[in-house]
Amino acid sequence: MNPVRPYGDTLGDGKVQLSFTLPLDWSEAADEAARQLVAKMGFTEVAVSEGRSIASGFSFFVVYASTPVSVDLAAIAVTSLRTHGLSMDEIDALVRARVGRKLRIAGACIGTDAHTVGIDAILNMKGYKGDYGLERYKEFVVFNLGSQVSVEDLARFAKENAIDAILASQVVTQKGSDIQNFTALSELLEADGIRDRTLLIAGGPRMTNLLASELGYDAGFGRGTLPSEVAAFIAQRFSEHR
Amino acid sequence: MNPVRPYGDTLGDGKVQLSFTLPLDWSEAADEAARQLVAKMGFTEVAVSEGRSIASGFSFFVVYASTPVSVDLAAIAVTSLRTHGLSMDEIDALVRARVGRKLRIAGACIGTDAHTVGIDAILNMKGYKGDYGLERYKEFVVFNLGSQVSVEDLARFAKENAIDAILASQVVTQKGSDIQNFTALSELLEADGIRDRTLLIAGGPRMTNLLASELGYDAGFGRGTLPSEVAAFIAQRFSEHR
Amino acid sequence: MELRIDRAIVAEARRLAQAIVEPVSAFIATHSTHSVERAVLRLFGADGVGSDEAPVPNLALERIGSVRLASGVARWIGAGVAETGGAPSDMARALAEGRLDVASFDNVPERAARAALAPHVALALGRIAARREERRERLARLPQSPPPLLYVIVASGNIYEDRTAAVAAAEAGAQIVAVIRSTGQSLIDFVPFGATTEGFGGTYATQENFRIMRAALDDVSERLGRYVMLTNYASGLCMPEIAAMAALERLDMLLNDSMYGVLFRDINMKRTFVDQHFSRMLNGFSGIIINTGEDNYLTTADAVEQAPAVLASQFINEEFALRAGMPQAQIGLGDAYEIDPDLEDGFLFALAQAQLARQIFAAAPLKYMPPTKHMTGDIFKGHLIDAMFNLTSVMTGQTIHLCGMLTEAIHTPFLADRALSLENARYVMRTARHLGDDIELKPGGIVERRAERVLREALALLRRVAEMGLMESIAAGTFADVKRAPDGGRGFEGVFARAADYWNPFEDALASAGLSSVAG
Amino acid sequence: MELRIDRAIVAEARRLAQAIVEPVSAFIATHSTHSVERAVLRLFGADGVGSDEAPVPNLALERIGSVRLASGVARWIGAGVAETGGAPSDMARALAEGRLDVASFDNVPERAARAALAPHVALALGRIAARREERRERLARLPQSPPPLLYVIVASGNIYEDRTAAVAAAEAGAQIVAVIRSTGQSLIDFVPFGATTEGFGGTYATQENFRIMRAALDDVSERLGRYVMLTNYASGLCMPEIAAMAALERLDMLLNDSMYGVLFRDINMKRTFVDQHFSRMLNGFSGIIINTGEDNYLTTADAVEQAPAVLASQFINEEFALRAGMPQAQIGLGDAYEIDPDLEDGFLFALAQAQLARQIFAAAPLKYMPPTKHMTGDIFKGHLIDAMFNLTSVMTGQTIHLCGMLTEAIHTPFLADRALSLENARYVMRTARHLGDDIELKPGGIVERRAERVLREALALLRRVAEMGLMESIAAGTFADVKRAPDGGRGFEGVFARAADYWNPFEDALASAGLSSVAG
Ligand code: B12
Ligand code: B12
Ligand SMILES: Cc1ncc(COP(=O)(O)O)c(C=O)c1O
Ligand SMILES: Cc1ncc(COP(=O)(O)O)c(C=O)c1O
Repeated sequence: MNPVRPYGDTLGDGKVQLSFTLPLDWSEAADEAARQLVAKMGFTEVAVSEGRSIASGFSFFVVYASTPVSVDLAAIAVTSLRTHGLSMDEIDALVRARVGRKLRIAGACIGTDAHTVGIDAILNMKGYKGDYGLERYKEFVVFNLGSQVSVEDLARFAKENAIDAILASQVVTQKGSDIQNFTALSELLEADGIRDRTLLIAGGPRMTNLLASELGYDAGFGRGTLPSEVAAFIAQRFSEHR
Repeated sequence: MNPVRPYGDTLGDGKVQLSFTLPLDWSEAADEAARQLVAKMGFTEVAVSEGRSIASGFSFFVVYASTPVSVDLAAIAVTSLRTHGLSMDEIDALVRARVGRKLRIAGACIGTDAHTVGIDAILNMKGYKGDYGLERYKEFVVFNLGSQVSVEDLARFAKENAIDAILASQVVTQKGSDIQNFTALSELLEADGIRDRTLLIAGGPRMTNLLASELGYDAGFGRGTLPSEVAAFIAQRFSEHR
Repeated sequence: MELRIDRAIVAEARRLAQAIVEPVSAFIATHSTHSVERAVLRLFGADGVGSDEAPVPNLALERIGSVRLASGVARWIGAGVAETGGAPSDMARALAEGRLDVASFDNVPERAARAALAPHVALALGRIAARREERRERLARLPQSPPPLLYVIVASGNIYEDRTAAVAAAEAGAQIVAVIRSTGQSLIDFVPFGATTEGFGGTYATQENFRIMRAALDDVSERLGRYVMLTNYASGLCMPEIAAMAALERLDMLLNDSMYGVLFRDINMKRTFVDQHFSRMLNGFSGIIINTGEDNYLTTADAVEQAPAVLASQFINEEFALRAGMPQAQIGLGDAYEIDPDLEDGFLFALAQAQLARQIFAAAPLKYMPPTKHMTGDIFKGHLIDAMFNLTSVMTGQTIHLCGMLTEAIHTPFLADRALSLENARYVMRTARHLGDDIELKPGGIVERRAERVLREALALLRRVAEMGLMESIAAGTFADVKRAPDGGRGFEGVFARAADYWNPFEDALASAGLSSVAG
Repeated sequence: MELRIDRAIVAEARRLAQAIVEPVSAFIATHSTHSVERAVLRLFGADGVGSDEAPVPNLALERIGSVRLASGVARWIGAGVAETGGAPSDMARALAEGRLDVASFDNVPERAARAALAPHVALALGRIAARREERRERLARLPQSPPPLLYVIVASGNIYEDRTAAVAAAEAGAQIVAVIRSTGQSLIDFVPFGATTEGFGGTYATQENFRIMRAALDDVSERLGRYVMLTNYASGLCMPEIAAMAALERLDMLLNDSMYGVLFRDINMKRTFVDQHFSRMLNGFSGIIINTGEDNYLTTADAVEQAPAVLASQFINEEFALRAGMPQAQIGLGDAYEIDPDLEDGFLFALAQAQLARQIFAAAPLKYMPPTKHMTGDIFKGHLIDAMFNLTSVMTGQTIHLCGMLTEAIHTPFLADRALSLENARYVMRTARHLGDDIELKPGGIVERRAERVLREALALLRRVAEMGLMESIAAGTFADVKRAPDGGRGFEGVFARAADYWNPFEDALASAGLSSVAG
């Protein structure tokens, strides 16, 4: 089915639900402003199904409309990092066979971010959703530096400890703080001359592999990532390229 | 505040929430398709916050994004029909003073539509949300023809009974059935030569005054309409124009 | 969570319901309708359309004419079979097409006609019994998840889109799928033919559409390992015919109310009373669970005020169904969560009503309808109202649970609306699964007092109706504030008095088989 | 809805909490911290920044130096006042700017210093008392709606956007507004100055920001005819200072936990124990309700498993607060609805925990936190989980109800998110207002068994902690699986032993006034 377009109850109907706030008191004109706004976005059959004041000077709207836009699936070049089909033992075996030494991994929640649950889910023994964490793998040596680690400290640690793969996590994304920190880290590694020999991986609920590559990272993992997916990626990269 | 743009938590941020279904099984590529789709609609800062299969071959997405689009409030020409500030007695007095005779009103839920609650709310004594219905007004003679009234029957009734104002209701809007019926009614009145002397009013949850005028109606009333708003409009129109 | 209910009031209410229905039964016993006769034809296999797309059963009836019809259509079909040796369905078609003249059968003795049809009656009932057995076998092999059974509607107007939607819904957890009919179908005095793709607010009920959906749901049932039920609507001008078709296509439920058509569609009351009886006999025999329409009282009027009317109607619907030979286990009495979301303790009121029905009709598979009237374009708020409805249902152990849609006030459900709605029900029912079992209602509390009051007022209402007579009560506007004249409304012309030699072989067979034991 | 609780276990748990806190109290009594001393300066009116944007209190402390500081900062300020006749705040600024040399006060007799400060202490306390009286007056004139009090957060990072958001929230039904701090503020050892517009995930807590919000909320309170409360965060490296600022700006609540900073921010435990004590003395006197942070145990670990830890922590937090002289009515113990939505009967588990706390801490204004951990990008599902949380809260009569946001997993709340969230709470709490009163829990049912088990396990946990000692238990990872060394973590350098002549005039005044009666 290509190109694809949103589906309401009939193939090709393009139905989308929107909601938003306008900085206006409610009136019929506000409803009409909402309608025009959505029409101006390019939607057709715009129906404002709800509009009401939610505070003085603010109104909330729920709108259903059709979009003429579609996307060509064939043009979407997303290499899935997350389908690998390897078990923990197979991943260990791969490292043993193709790398021949234990891989040294450092993970941290960088900047002022204190949300360690995500990176811990990837690193800790216990793992996530029944999938063991990297610490449990025989062929990984894992350093979990914890939370609120400055990018300077992380880069220094990587240099001093001959780290093969850096796992950086960012959960707070407000005002682009994640992008700032990720960028700072990769620039610092570049400046330190260790970027080339380090596999650099970004993660967090808003991360995608595409975004990570735009940031100059080797990979990015988003919501719902399982540790084994990250493990498989690291193992495969080191067995292929190095 | 003009032009206006959606408000998330900061003036001008343009934040909008969208949700839709794509006819695809979920995968990272499907997430990316959703992201590209929303980007193609012209949104920026597109964040796919949820994406998952809801059935084989269908995935559901929740997206937050920013729109660059804004609307110019000054250009919105919505004459509010619904702010009148007249009481029932004042409306009756207006008709007495300026029209000098009782106005004859016929209301019906047209086509195969059987949703009479809305038109009843406008017509019945009892009214709606504490606002009395048109039957209660001294200067209106009201005929409530009920539900599933064919446009032919309604037009004939109007002709035979010297109706001043026709109130047509449509609640079922699927596949544009409301538009079809409304259009058929106005064309029939035209053909019958009584369109000019009849005030033609459309109503229903999806109606707006703008849509009604596009359909060639004198007025349109949407969700939440109070009977007195309709009464005031009728009274004012007849006192001005006729 | 048990209400302490005054059982004497309940017994008295049941007695009053009997007294109310009794005189109507006498009318039913002496009358038939066009739709009953067309249903007889359909049971004999009559199908298809003739000139002008008119269905064969309708055309055949026209040819037979009203005078002869007073003896029942079977009389004439039987005569034809006796004379020609053809199949009953061939007789119907030949009559419809004018290839056969009914007058030529006037001399075939009644006894010959009856004898000629006997094997065909057995065959038809055998076919239905086989469908019923098939359902039993599938249900045993593909067991449903425990109730509340999640029920969703599909209503695109196009049977093929409906099919896509139904399969998706089943995958998302639906256990029952209903195909909503196009607006207005209940008012047409024939059943459309073939697969249809153009309905408004719903899809036409046709036998082919039934087949398409049944096949798709059977398919997904196998895939999911649980049987997914199919529902459609009987109430309307063609109740018996739809009951016949549903029996043949193994639908599992049918909307079938003894008064809905009268009150909410202005169908003639005599027509409906006669039609509902025969259609329910068929439903009973085919193992189809009926869904009554008490929820409709609440969509137009206030839920708090109408609560006694709902209960009274449940008693009446139950009595009508029992008299058609239906077992309790197939009588899906209706109720709805239409409580005003702005009412303080509204949830407690809804709980009282739902629990009351649950205890009074303990063996019935109660049908619980979602919020509709108070749903608005605010889908977020709507989703919450649905959640409280879901909670009420799981707490009071309702059986057939219609999932509310967050977009109820906007459009017939989108595919995703259904998925979100099922997720809502599954979540709430899981997280609060045993809440109802884990609590007791405080004696004299809000819930108990409310339930008492509803029961008392329902009793008073039933008493008034019993005194006045059901038809007269309806004429006086006792139900849903709607007044209907006994001889007014649609379809009255299709009601006729049975002649002395009137014969409906299916009615006879089902009645003499002692339906409730057949169906048990 | 009452749980049958074994009161002997509760009494034993309270006794254990005393035994646990007792040795820590001894430590607290003999130590002070930089932040305590800076708070003393702030109470005397010290404010503003000096060179490098460093706050005056910090600069003044630096100038005083660690040796002299062991006597308490008041000693030196008092000496300065005695010598110069200036105001204490002038002393602080002069010290900060290096215009005054603390060494020159070495010879001022202790008694003179104390005498010179006495009127200023009275003045400062008077100012706080006046704020407290002002709150009392406003609350009497502009009564709040009954609890659960709906509490929302604003967190744009920009105090002016926050103000817009707060006013809008109040209009939409919020009764309490909390300004969330920027990430990392709890780890900086000073309080930023002035109005701020650049925070991440929250807005800096500054005295000017407090003022801006208080003014806006006072304004809208008058307009709405109900008092809207203001909340901020104390826990962190500056607990006492924030408590002082909050007292002066009439905040109504403060997040203030005796262990949160230690466990979740790696702040040194001795620092936190000393800081929380003085900050709570101030909170007590200023009529500020504290909110403890037990919810944090549940955001990182499983709610079912951690339930006993939550209850144990509530007992400990209560005991710490009582020892700081706080009345029960100001001890807002925390809990959260973090139950897994996939868990069958999870709602019943949450109900058990909430009701348990309600009955054990009957006089406390319990703070109930919303689902966060199990919230996902599916805002529709999230809204439902919030609804079940709202229901639990109204059923168990929680006092301070943090409204959950459907966008919890996505962003800090948008203006509309807050409106939808308040609508959710208002709807659920209205429609089920008296459900909790209308039911009883079945003896031996799921809820009761769960509550029993949590209580028993909490007792066992308290027993282990009492045996091992609180500091040693934390070091051993007893709480939240986190291990913290007694001398590790941030801010340890700011803890010091009190010299024999140590003097904190506010501590003395509040302690001798018999705080709980003052505050009662
Ligand atoms: C738990 C939590 C906390 C806990 C954190 C405890 C801890 N030790 O981690 C506490 C209570 C301390 C906390 C505090 C704050 N929080 Co918080 N918190 C959350 C919450 C509820 C859950 C996050 C979580 O644990 N998710 C579960 C994990 C498993 O998922 P995950 O992080 O996405 O990780 C997965 C993937 O992303 C991936 N992954 C993540 N990192 C990495 C790294 C690599 C290399 C790889 C390969 C993969 C990977 O793998 C993981 C497993 O699949 C979220 C809301 C929510 N429901 O998401 C808010 C949330 C993240 N918090 C938020 C905020 C603002 C804060 C505060 C700043 C609020 C404040 N001002 O007080 C503070 C400050 C903390 C700080 N300095 O950073 C916001 C962030 C807004 C934004 N988008 O910027 C959120 C979204 C809540 C909200 N709506 O406001 N929080
Ligand atoms: C009650 C109801 C019914 C009742 C109607 C009873 C009756 N006597 O009216 C019953 C149960 C019979 C029913 C049946 C059906 N319904 Co219905 N029903 C509703 C429901 C729940 C409420 C409608 C209502 O009463 N609103 C309250 C009134 C006061 O609001 P209102 O109509 O908008 O009227 C106000 C204004 O619009 C305005 N107004 C309206 N008309 C006019 C006219 C004039 C001149 C003026 C000035 C103003 C005015 O003033 C009113 C007061 O403010 C809606 C869902 C919902 N929550 O909205 C579905 C809904 C309208 N129904 C729907 C459908 C599809 C059906 C059926 C076709 C389903 C089926 N296949 O069986 C049937 C067929 C009926 C038919 N032939 O038309 C759909 C329509 C979908 C669409 N957008 O096309 C809805 C939206 C439900 C859904 N999501 O599927 N329904
Ligand atoms: C019992 C019953 N039958 C039938 C229907 C549908 O009838 P119609 O097709 O006339 O809308 C309903 C609708 O609510 C019902 O409750
Ligand atoms: C008791 C307590 N204090 C403070 C905070 C916030 O601290 P920080 O500013 O370190 O995020 C929280 C957050 O949940 C808390 O529960």
